[in-house]
Amino acid sequence: MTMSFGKKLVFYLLLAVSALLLFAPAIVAFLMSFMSSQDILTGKILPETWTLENYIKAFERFPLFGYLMNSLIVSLLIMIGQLLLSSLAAYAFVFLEFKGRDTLFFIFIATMMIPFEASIIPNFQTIRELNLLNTYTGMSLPFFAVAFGTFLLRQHFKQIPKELKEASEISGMGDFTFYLTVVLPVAKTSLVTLGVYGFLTSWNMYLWPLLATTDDTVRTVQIGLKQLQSQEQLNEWGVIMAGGLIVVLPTLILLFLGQKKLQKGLTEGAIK
Amino acid sequence: MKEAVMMPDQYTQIDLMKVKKKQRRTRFIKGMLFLLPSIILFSVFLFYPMARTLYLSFFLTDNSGATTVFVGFDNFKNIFTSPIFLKSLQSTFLFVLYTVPGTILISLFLAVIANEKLRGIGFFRMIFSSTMGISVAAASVFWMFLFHPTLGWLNQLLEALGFEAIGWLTDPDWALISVSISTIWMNLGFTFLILLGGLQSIDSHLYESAEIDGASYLYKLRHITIPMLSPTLFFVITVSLINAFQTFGQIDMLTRGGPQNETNLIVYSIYQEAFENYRYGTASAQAVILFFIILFMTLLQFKLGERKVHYQ
Amino acid sequence: ACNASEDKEDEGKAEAKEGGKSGGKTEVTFWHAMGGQAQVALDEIVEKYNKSQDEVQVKAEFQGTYEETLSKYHSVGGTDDAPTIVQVNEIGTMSMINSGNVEPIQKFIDEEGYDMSNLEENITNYYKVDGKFYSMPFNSSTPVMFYNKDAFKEAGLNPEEPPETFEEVEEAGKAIKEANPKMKGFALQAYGWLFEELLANQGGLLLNNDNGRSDTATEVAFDNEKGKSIFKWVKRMMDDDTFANYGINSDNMVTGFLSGEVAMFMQSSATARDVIDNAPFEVGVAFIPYPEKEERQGVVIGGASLWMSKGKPEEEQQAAWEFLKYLQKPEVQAEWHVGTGYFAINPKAYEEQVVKDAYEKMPQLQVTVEQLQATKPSVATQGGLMDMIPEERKIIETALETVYNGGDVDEAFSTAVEQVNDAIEQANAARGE
Amino acid sequence: MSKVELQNISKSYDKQADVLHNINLSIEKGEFFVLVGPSGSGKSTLLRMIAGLEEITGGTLKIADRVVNHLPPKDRNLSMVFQNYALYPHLNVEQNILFGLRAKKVSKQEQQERLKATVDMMGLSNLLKRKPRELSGGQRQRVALARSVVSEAPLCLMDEPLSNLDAKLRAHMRIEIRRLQKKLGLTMIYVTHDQVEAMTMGDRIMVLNNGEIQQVGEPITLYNEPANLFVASFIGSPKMNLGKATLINQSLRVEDSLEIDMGSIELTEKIAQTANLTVGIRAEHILPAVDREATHKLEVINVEQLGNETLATFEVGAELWTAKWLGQWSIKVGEKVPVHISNDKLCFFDTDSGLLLKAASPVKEKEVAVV
Amino acid sequence: MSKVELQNISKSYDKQADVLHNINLSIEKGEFFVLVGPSGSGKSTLLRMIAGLEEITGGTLKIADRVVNHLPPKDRNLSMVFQNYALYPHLNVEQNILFGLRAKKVSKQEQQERLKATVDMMGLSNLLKRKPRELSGGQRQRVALARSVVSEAPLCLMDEPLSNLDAKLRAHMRIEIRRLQKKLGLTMIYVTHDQVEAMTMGDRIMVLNNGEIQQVGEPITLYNEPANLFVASFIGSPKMNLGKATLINQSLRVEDSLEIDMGSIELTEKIAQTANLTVGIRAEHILPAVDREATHKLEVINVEQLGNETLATFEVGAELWTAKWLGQWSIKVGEKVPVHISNDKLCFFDTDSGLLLKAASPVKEKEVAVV
Ligand SMILES: Nc1ncnc2c1ncn2[C@@H]1O[C@H](COP(=O)(O)OP(=O)(O)OP(=O)(O)O)[C@@H](O)[C@H]1O
Ligand SMILES: Nc1ncnc2c1ncn2[C@@H]1O[C@H](COP(=O)(O)OP(=O)(O)OP(=O)(O)O)[C@@H](O)[C@H]1O
Ligand SMILES: O=P(O)(O)OC[C@H](O)CO
Ligand SMILES: [Mg+2]
Ligand SMILES: [Mg+2]
Repeated sequence: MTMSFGKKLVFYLLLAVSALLLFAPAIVAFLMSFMSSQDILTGKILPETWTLENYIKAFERFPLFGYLMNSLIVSLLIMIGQLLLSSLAAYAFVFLEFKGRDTLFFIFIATMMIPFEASIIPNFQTIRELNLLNTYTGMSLPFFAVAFGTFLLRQHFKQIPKELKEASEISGMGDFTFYLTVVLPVAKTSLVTLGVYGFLTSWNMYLWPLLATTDDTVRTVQIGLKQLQSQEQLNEWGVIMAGGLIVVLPTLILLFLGQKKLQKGLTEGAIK
Repeated sequence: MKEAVMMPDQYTQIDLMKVKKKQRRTRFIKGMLFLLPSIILFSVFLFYPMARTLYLSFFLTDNSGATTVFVGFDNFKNIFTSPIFLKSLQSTFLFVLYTVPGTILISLFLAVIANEKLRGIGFFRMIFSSTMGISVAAASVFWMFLFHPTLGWLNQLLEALGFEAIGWLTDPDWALISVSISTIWMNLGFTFLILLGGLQSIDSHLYESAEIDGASYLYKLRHITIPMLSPTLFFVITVSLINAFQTFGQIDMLTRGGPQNETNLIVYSIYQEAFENYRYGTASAQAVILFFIILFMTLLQFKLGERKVHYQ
Repeated sequence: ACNASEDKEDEGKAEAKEGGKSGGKTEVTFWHAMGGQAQVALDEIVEKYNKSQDEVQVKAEFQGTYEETLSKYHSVGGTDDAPTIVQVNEIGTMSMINSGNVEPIQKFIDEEGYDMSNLEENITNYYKVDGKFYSMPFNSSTPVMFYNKDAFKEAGLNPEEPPETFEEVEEAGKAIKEANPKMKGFALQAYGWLFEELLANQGGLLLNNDNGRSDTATEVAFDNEKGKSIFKWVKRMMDDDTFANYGINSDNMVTGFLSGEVAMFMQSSATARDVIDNAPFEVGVAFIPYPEKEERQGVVIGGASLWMSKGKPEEEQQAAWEFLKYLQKPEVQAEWHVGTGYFAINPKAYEEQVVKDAYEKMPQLQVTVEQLQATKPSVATQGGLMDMIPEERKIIETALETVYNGGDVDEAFSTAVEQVNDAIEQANAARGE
Repeated sequence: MSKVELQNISKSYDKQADVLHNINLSIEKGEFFVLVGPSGSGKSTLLRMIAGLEEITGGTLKIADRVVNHLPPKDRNLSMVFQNYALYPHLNVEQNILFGLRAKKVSKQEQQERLKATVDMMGLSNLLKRKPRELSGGQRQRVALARSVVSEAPLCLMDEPLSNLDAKLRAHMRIEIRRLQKKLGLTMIYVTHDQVEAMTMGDRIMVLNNGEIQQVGEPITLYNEPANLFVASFIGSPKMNLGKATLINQSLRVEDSLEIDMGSIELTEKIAQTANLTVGIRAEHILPAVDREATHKLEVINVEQLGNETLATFEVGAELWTAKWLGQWSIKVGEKVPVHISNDKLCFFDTDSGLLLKAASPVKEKEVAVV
Repeated sequence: MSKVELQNISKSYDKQADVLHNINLSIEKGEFFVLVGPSGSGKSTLLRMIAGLEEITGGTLKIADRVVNHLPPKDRNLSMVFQNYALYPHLNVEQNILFGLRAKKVSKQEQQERLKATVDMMGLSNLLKRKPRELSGGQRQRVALARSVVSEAPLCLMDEPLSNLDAKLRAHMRIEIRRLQKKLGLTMIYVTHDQVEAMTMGDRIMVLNNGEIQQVGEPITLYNEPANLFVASFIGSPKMNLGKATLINQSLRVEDSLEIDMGSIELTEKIAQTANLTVGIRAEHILPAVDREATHKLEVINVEQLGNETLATFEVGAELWTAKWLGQWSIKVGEKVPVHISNDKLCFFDTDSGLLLKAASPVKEKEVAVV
C-alpha cells in the first residue's frame, strides 16, 4: 500500500521515541557497565573513560561463567524435556483416538490455571525428599510437563493434513515411527518456537532455582546476579550492571535470532 | 442349506465385536503410553502438590515443614484476620489492576505502530520484543538503579526538571506503582510479540478494501484492527492476568515486600511465610487462596470476555 | 528424557557433593552471609587457612543475607545438601537449636577440653544457652553511629563530641539542616535489629520471661514507654524535617551518607571499613544514643556465630572443628577486626601489631570495642532469645516505615505489639506448646 | 484385481446419523468405478470405509471375497491417492514413493527395482531428489500416483485427485490415469465431483446423493436415461433443462408458457396418469430453427460465445433454459429467436417421486468407418 | 461511467523488476473489460495499481480524464471486489455493506436508502443480520458485490471474484454480474483466469503474459484470430492443436507425420519465407470423415464421451491432437479413424516470433432469423 511521506514521518517518529524509551533501561545499564564508580557516584550519563574493569570484576567476584554454563544446561534440559513430553502428548491428542481423550485434554489445559508458585512448598519438599536439591534434574524436572507446550504443539499438529497419517496407516506404518519420521520433521517450525520459548522462560526462571540450589556449582546465572547485587554492598553499580548485561546477552541474541519464528508460532498456537 | 450359509456369518459377527473391543483397548493403551510421561510429571509436580498444599493448610508445621498440630480452618481464619495478608491481597489486586491494562495498552500501541510496512521496521520490532529476553533478575537490577533515590536517572531527571525527588521504592504511595512500572516493562516484549503476530494475521485485503472505501486510519483501527484482534487480546489478557498474580522475582529484588508491606504480593507473602517465618501451614492456606483467586478470575474472564471476542 | 538428564545430574552431583574428600583433603563447606569488604576479608582468611595445612579444604559459599542463609539452611537441614558449617546471626540461635539439625560444639569442647574462656566475656555470655555452647562465635558486632565530621564542623558543632542522647541527636540534626538545607540530620534504617539495640540501650527487654532466657517467651516486653520512645524520637525528627528516610535499604542509606545527603546514621560496626574507606570526608564513629531520661545500658552482641551440622561424617566434623578453632586465633581475629569492623572475639587480638597500626590510621574502629566494653551486663543487654525473632523484626520494620511515611505513632506501635504477640503465640502453638 | 463387495453398508457419525444408507454394490476386478455426487453426499466417507480409515457402522465389506470389516488399513492390500496428495513435505520424491515399502520392510533391492519401474512409467526419473514444494501440481499428482503404484496393491482408491489442478493439466492427467489403470489392471474406485471426469473415465458411474445410491451404470446410460430428476440435472453440462408440465391430450404445457405438441409420439399410460409431470430436455436438443421448422420463439436472456459453440439462455416461465449450438451465432440479448424443440427428445419425470417415466428417444450412435 | 486510460504504465517491485512493462490501454465508459493471463502475469498488479493500492512505477494513469497517479484509493471514486471477497468477518452483512458509507459519513437516511435498493437488487434482504461465516460462497460473493454497488462508484474493479465458487454457482453469477454491470452502466475491469468467463462476459479481452500485452480485442476476434501462439493456446478449450510444419510446394508436412495438401489455398509470400512454421487447428475443425472425404487416418489414443460431445485424442508426431465432435461416437482406443482436416481452417504462425501469419478462413457467422 502506498503511504504518504508525512504519514511515514509520523510513524518513524513514534517508533523512534518508543524504541528509545523502551530500551532506555538497557542502554543505561550498558553505559554504566563501562563507567568507573567515580563516574557513577557523580551521576554521569556517559562514561568519562570507557573501562572494562567492571566486567573483569564481575567475573572475578563471581563464578559467572560457571553460572552461565549451569543456566545453559538447565535451560537446555528443560527445553528438550518440554519438546519431548509436549510433542508426545500433543501427538496423542491429535493423531490417536481413544476413550477419554477429550477429558484428558481438558484436564491438561486446566493445569495451566494452577500457579506453580501456589504449589511450590510441596514441590520443594518433593525435590528435597528425592534428594535432588542442587542437581540439574531437580532444577529442571518439574518443568518438563507443561500444558502450554502441549497446547501449542497440538494446535500446530492439527494443521498437519490428516491424510498424511492416513496414508501412512495404509502403508502400514506404526504410530511411533510416524511420530518420529513424519510429525517431528514436518512440525519443525513449531518445535523451534516452543524450544525458543521454553529456553527463554527457563533461562529467566527465578524463584525455583533460588529455592532448589544452595551450591555455587549448580546455581543459575539469575541467582548469581541477585547475589552479585546483594553482595556488592557499596553499590558497585558498574559491576552489577556488567553482570546484568552478561546475563541478558545470550537470551537477547537467541530472541533476536528466533524472533520471527517465535512470533508466528506463538500466535498460531495461542489463538486458534 | 440356509443354515449352513448363515453360520459363518454369525461367527464373523461375534468375531467382529471381540476384535473391535480389543482394538479399542490397544488404542487406549497406545494413547496412554504417549501421555504417560506428562501424566506422571503432572501428578508429581502439580496434582500431588495441590493436594498436599491443601493438606498442609490445615496444619501447623515445624521449621522444616513437617506437620505438627492439626488446626482445621484456623490457618484460614488467621490469614483472613491478619491485616498483613489482607494488605497483601489488596496490593495484589492493585498490582494486577496497574500492570495488566498497562502492559496490554502499551504493547498494543507498540504492535500497531510496528505493524506498518516501513523500511527498517525489523529493527524496531527487535527492540520492542527485547524485554522478553531480559530476565527478571537483570531487569530488576536495571530498574533498581533507575529508581535509586540519589543516583537514579529518574530522580535526576525529576530534579533537573525542577520537581521533588520521589522515593520510588521507599515511599508507600509510590512503591507499588514503581514495581508495576518495571513489571510492565518486563512484560512488554512477550505481549508485544503476540499482539504483533495477531495483527499480522489479519488479512491485508480488509485494509485495502477499507482504504478504497475511504476509511481513515483511526476508523480502520477502531473498526477492523481491534475487533479482528480480539481473540489475541483475549489470550494475552488471560495470560497476563495469571502471570500478574504469580509475580515474585522483581518483588524479591526491588522491595522485599516493603515499604509497609505495600508491595508484599501474595506469592512473595507465601514465600516469606513459608521460607522465612517457617509457617508452612499459613503459607499453604495462602497458596490455596491464590489458586482459587486465579481460577475464579480466569473463569470470570472466560465468561465475560468470550462474548466480546470474535472468532473466525 | 529421564535417562538423559540423570546422566547430567550425576555429573552435577558428583561435583556438588563429593563431600568428605577431595584430592585427599577433607572438604568442609561453609555457608556465610558476608558481602562487600567482609567477604573479601573472609575469603582471604579461608584461603590462608587452606594453604596453611593440607588436611582440610574449606569451601566458603555466599548464600545471601542472614535471613536467606538461615532459611536456606532450614530448607535443607538434615539432608546431604546441608553444609558442614553455617553462619547464623545471633537471633537465629533459638531457631537453630530448635531445628534439631545441629551438632552443639559443646561436644568438641568437652572432648578436647578446649578453653573458651579466652574469648570476650560479653560474647560468650550471649552464646551460652543453658550453660552450653551450641555454636562458635565468630563475627560479632554492635551498632554504632556514624557521622560526617565535616558536616559537623560546617554546622558549628564539635566533631569530636558527637551527640549522645536522642535529644542531642535531634539538636545536631537541626543545626546541620540550618547550615546546609540539602543535608538531613539523621537516618535510621527500618531495621529490627537497630530497634532492639536502642531498646536494650535503655535497659528495655524485648520479650517476657527474661528476654526468653528463663523460659520460652509468651509475649513481648517492650510494650511500654521504652519501646515507644524510639518511635516517638523518629517522629520528632520527621516533624523537624531532619530525618532521612531510606526505608529498609541499607545500601541506599550508606550511599546517601557518603554523598552528603545525611549527616548521621546508625549501622552495624561491620560496615565500618566500607564506610570509612569510601567516604570522601572524615567519618566519625560514636556510641548509639539513648533517651535523655534513661541511663545508657550498652548494647547487645550482634553479628553471627558458626554452627555445625549434625549427621556429617566424623572426619568432616573434626575438620570443621579445626577450622573453627583456627578462626579464634588472635592473629586471625586481628586481621578480621581491622578488615571489617567486627570485634575481635579473642581480646588477645588487640595486642597484635596489625590492630595497632590500623588504630593509628582509623581510630574510629576502637569505638566499637569501647562501646561493648562499656556495656553493663544484664538480661536486657544479653538480648532476646526466641525462634520467631526474624518475624518480629519484619513487623517492627513495617511499623517503623509506617511512621517514616507519616503514620500515627501510637497506632503503628500498638499494631506492631499485637502482631508480634500473635507471632509468638503461633510459633509456640506450632511447637505444640 | 480385487473384487469389492458392499453389502448393506451404512454409516453414521456421532453428530450425523445415516451419512450412508444401505449401500449394496459390487465392483468387479479391473473395473474403473467412478463415484460422483454433490458435496456432502458421502463419497469420501464410502471410500474411507473401504480403505479402513473409517469404521463401518453396519453391513459387510468384502475385498477379494474376504470380509475385511475389522481389518486395519494396512491389511487390506490397497492403495489410496488423496485429494491433496498427502505427500510428506519433508521427504523428497524418492523417499515419498518408497515410504510405504520401507514401512513394510521390503528388501532394499526390491525397493530399488520397483522404484525404477514406477518412476520410469510416470516420467519422474529426473525429479527424484526434489521436495514436494519444488514440484508443480501435476508433478505432485504423479508422485502421489507413483506412491500408490509402487505398492503394487491390486485395489486403488482415489479421492478427487485432480480437483486442484488447472484445466489443461487436468485433461492430461485424466488420460494418464486411465491408461495406467488399464495397463496394470487395477481395480479403481475413483471419487470426483467433476462430471467430465466421471463421464470420460469410468467403466461405470455411481451417483450418490444424501447417502443413497441414485443410479449405477455406464456413463452414456446415465446421460441418456437418467433414473431420476437428480441424476438428470447432475449429469451433463450445461445441465438438463427442466420444467413443470401438464399434459392435455397430446399437448404439453411447460411452466405455463411453452406449448409443445407431442404429435404422434406415444405416451404411456403411466405418464398420462402422473399428477405432476416434469419434462426435461438437453441443451443440444433445443435446435436453432434454421434448416428446421421453428416450433417456438423464445426471448434471449443471455448469450455466451465460447468460440466453438454458443450458449443461449431463454426464459421459460420461472426457469432458465439453455440451448447449446455449435459454431458462432450472432444473437443479441432481448431478441426473440425461433427454435426447434424436438418432441422426441423430451424426458418425462414424475415430479413427486422424481423417477424417470420416459427417456428421450435414443440418439443414433454415430460411427466412423474404421479401417 | 469512467473512462480509464493507461499510458506507458510499468511496474517493478523491489524484488522483481518489470512485472508490468509499458502498458498502453484505454478502457471506454461503460465497457466490460476482461483481463486474462496465466498466474503471475501481472493481472492483479495492474488492477491494484488502478485502485491505488500499489504505487505506479512509471507512466500515467488517467481516470475520467484526470491524472490520478498520486491520488490515494479513496479519492479515485471506484470500488473493488477482491478475490477472497475481503468481507469483515466480525461484521454482519448489513454492516459489511454499509462499512464504506459509514466511513465516509454518509447520512443515516441515505445509507438506509442505498442499502435497501442494493440489497433488494442482490436478493440479500433476509440475510442482513448474518455474519459472513454463516453464508454460502455464493452469498458471500453477492455481499462483496453489494458492497461495491452501494458505493455508487462508476468504476468497478474485480479480481477473480468467482474463482472460489463451484461450477454451477459460477455459471449463475456470471450472468448476474454481467446483468448488473449493464443495468448500472458501470465501467468494469475484471480479472479472471477462467476462459469461459473471459469469453462470455467481456466486451473486450486483454491477454497478458509476463507483464506484456499479447492481444486486446473482442472475445471472438481473439478466438478466431489469435495474434500469436500464446493467445492461440491460451484462449479456447480444448486448446488449439499445434504442430511444427514444413511447407514444400503446396504440401504441408506437420510434425513429420501428417501431410496436408493445401490445394488451391493461396499462401502468402510471408508464409513461404518463414523458416520455422507452426500450424494450428481447433478441435472442432478436425471433422469425422463421414459425410466428407477422409483426408487422413489417425490412431485414437483416447476417447472421452461427454454425453453431448465426444473428444477423441490422436497422436500427431510428438503432439497430441484433440478432435471435438458433437454427439456420441463409438470409437475405440487403438482404432485408426478417418478424419477430415479442412486445410482452410489452418492457422499459420512463425515459430520463432510466435506471431500469426495467417488466420483460419472466417467461419460464416450463423444467424437465426429474428422476428
Ligand atoms: N467426522 C465426521 N463427523 C460427523 N459428520 C461427518 C464427519 N465426516 C463427514 N461428515 C458428514 O458426512 C457427510 C458426508 O461427508 P463426505 O465427506 O463423505 O462427503 P463428500 O461426498 O466426500 O463431499 P465432498 O464432495 O464435499 O468431499 C457430510 O454431511 C459431512 O458433514
Ligand atoms: N509485493 C510484491 N513484491 C515482489 N513481487 C511481487 C509482489 N507482488 C507480486 N509480485 C510479482 O509480480 C508478478 C505479478 O503478480 P500478480 O499478482 O500481478 O500476478 P497475477 O497475474 O495476478 O497472478 P494470479 O493469477 O496468480 O493471481 C508475479 O511474478 C509476482 O511474483
Ligand atoms: O550486620 P552484622 O553482621 O553486624 O549483624 C547485624 C545483626 O546482628 C544481624 O542480626
Ligand atoms: Mg470428499
Ligand atoms: Mg492475482
